[in-house]
Amino acid sequence: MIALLTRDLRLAVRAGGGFGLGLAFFLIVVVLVPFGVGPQSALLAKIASGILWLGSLLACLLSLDRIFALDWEDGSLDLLATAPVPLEAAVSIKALAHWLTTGLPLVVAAPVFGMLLNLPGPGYGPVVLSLLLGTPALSVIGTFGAALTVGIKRGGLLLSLLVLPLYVPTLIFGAEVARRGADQMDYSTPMLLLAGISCGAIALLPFASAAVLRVNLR
Amino acid sequence: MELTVTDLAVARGGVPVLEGVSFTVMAGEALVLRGPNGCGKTTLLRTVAGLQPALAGQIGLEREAMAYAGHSDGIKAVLSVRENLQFWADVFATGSIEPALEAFDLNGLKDRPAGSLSAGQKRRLGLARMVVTGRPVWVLDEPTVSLDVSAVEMFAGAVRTHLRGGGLALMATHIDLGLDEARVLDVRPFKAKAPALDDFDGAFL
Amino acid sequence: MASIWEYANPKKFIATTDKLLPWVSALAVVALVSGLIWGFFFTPEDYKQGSTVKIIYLHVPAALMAINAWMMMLVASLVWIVRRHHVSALAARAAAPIGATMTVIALVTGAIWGQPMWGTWWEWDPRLTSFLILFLFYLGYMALWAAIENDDTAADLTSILCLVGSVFALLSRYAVNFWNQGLHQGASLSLDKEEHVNDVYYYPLLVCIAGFILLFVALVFLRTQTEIRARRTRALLARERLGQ
Amino acid sequence: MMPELGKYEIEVLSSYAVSIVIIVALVAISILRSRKARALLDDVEKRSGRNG
Repeated sequence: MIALLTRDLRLAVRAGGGFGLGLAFFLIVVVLVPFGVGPQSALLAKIASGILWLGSLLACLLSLDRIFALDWEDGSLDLLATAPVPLEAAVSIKALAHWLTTGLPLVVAAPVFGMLLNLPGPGYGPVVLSLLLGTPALSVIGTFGAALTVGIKRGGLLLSLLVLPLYVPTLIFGAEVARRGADQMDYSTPMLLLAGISCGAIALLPFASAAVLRVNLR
Repeated sequence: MELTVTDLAVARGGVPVLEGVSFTVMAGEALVLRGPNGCGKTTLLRTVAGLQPALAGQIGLEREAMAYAGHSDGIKAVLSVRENLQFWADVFATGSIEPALEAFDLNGLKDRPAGSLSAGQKRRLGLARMVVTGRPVWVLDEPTVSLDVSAVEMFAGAVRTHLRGGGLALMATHIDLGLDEARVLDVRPFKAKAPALDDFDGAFL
Repeated sequence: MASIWEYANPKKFIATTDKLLPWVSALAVVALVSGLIWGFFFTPEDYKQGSTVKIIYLHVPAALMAINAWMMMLVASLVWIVRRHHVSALAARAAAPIGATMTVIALVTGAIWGQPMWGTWWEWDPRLTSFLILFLFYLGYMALWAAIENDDTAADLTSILCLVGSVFALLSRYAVNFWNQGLHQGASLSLDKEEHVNDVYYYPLLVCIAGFILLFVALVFLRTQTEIRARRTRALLARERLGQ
Repeated sequence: MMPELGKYEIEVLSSYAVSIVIIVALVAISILRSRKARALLDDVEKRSGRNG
C-alpha cells in the first residue's frame, strides 16, 4: 500500500502531475477577491477567513477528477482491483495522496495568503488549525465524488454538483472556527464538530467509494 | 493447479451475453478463446478474473491466483520502466524485478520514461509485470494487438516459459497469437439465447 | 397474502398500479381541492400575520413532502441495494423530480410568506437554507441518473449517492442551525407536542397534507410506469442491435 | 365570495398561484412523458414481432 502512496506522490510531483495546480488556483482566488470586493482593508479583514476557506475548498474540488481519471484511462484501476490490496485501502491511499498533494499545501499557504487579505492577527492560528482539520474531510469526500464520476466522460461538472452539497457541513464549521478565531472568541465547539465530521468521513467514506468503484469497474 | 469453469453465464450492461460456458485449463496449458468482436470474450475474461460478478456458474480458482492484463497495460508514461515495474513488485510483494527485466531484456530501457517506449516495448513491460505478480494463472485480453511479428514471437516465448514453469494461461483474441500448440475454444455456441419475450422479468427483456 | 416482493416484477407492478392509479389520483384531487378551498376561504385571519397565514396550506405540506420524498428514495435505494429489484430503483428515480418540485414550492411559498414578516425576499434562515441544500442534493441525484447510460450501474451509483447524501443532508441540517439562529416560526404542526397551531387552522392543514401525499403517490406510480416502459424499450432496442 | 385578505392579498394570491402552476406543470409533464413512453414501447414491441 505504501508503494501506491509513493507512486501517486511521485506521479503528482513529476511533470504535469498537478502538484502546484491547487495551490496556484487558491492564490488566484485570493488575489481576485479584492478586485471583486474592493480594496478597503476593513471589509477584507472581516471576510478574509471565509475567503481562505472558500478558496481552499474550491482548490480541492478542482483537483478531484485527476484522482482516478488517469488510472482509469491507462487500465491500472483494473489491475489495482485484482491486486492483493483491498480496494477500500487503495481508495484511502488515493485520498491521502490527494490530501498530501493538495490539502496540505493549502494549509501551509493559507497564512501567507491571509496577509494578502490582511487577516487580523489572532485569526492566523485558527485558520490554519481549521484547514488542517477540515481539508482531510474535503479530500475523502472528494474521492467519493471522483469515484462516482470516474466512468463518465467530462464528468468534472457533475463531480462538482455532487460534491459541493457534501462539503457544506465542513465549510460551515471550518469557516466558523476561522471567523471566531479572528474575533478572538472561543472556537472549541465548532472545531470539535469539524474534527468529528472529518474523522467520520475518513472512517466510513472509503467503503462507499470502494463500493462505487467496484460498480464502475463492472 | 487447474482452472475449471462450469456453466458460467456473463452479462454486459445488464444484457446476458454468454451462458453455459464450461472449460478446464490444466497446468502448463494455454487456452485461447476465439470469436467475433463483441461476442463477450472480454466480459468472460473479466468475470473469470473477478472484476465483475458472474450471472451464474462457478470459477474453480480464487481471484487471488489470477493476474489480469487488459488492452492497456496500466503503464505510467511519466514513470521510468524500473519504477513502473518496482511499483507492481511492491504491490504484489514479490522480490526483486531483475528476473523479469532479464526475461524481456528490458535492462537497456530500465531508466527510460515508459512514455517513450514503442508499442512492442510497452507490451514487453506489461508481460514483465505479469511475471512480477508471481501469480500462476495469466488472464490476457487481446495480448498481441498492435504488435509486429518479432514482438508476437517474443510474446509466445514468454507464455511458453510461463507454462513450462507450471503456470497456465487463458487468452482472448481474434488475431494470431503465435501459440499454435494452445487449445482453442470458440465462444459462439455459448451465446446467450434471448429470454422469451412473453413476461419481462427483472431484466426487462 | 403474497409477499409484497411480487410487485417487484415490473409487469405486475404496472398491472396493479394501472388499477390503483385512477382511484389514488381522484382521491388526491378531492383532498387537495377541498383542503385548499377550506383553508383559503373558511379560515379567519391571524391577528398577527394577517391573511398570509393561509400560505400555510401550501408551504407546510410541500415542505413535508420534500423531506418524505427523499426518505422514500432512501428506502427505495436500500431495497435496490439489498434485494436488487429494478422497480424500486426506478421508483426512486421517478420520485426525485417530484421531491425537487416540492422543495421548490416550499422555498417559493416560504420566501413569499416571509417577505412581509422579515422584510426581505430571502432570509438565510436555517430551515429555508436546509431546504435549499436539499434541493441541491435532488439536483445532484437527478444529474447522476441522467449522466450514466447503463441502467444497472446508474441504479447502483445513485442509490449509494442517496445513502451518503442523506447522512450529509442531516449533518447540513444541524450545521445550518449552528450557523445562524433562525427566524422561522416553531413547528406549526406536531403530532406529539401540544403547542401546534390552533384547531381552526389545523384540520384544513391535515386535509391538504393528505392531498399532497396522495398526489405524490399517484405521481410516483405514473412516473415509475414511465421509467419501466422506457427501460423496456431500451432493452428491446439493445437486443435488436445485438441482432438476436 | 372572495375572502377579505387585507394588505397581504398579493402575497397570498401569488403564492397560491405559483404553487398551483408548478403542481399542474409537474402533473402535465408526468402525463405527457407517460404517454410518450407508452407509445414508444408499443411501437418497439410491434416492430420486434413477438408482443411482450
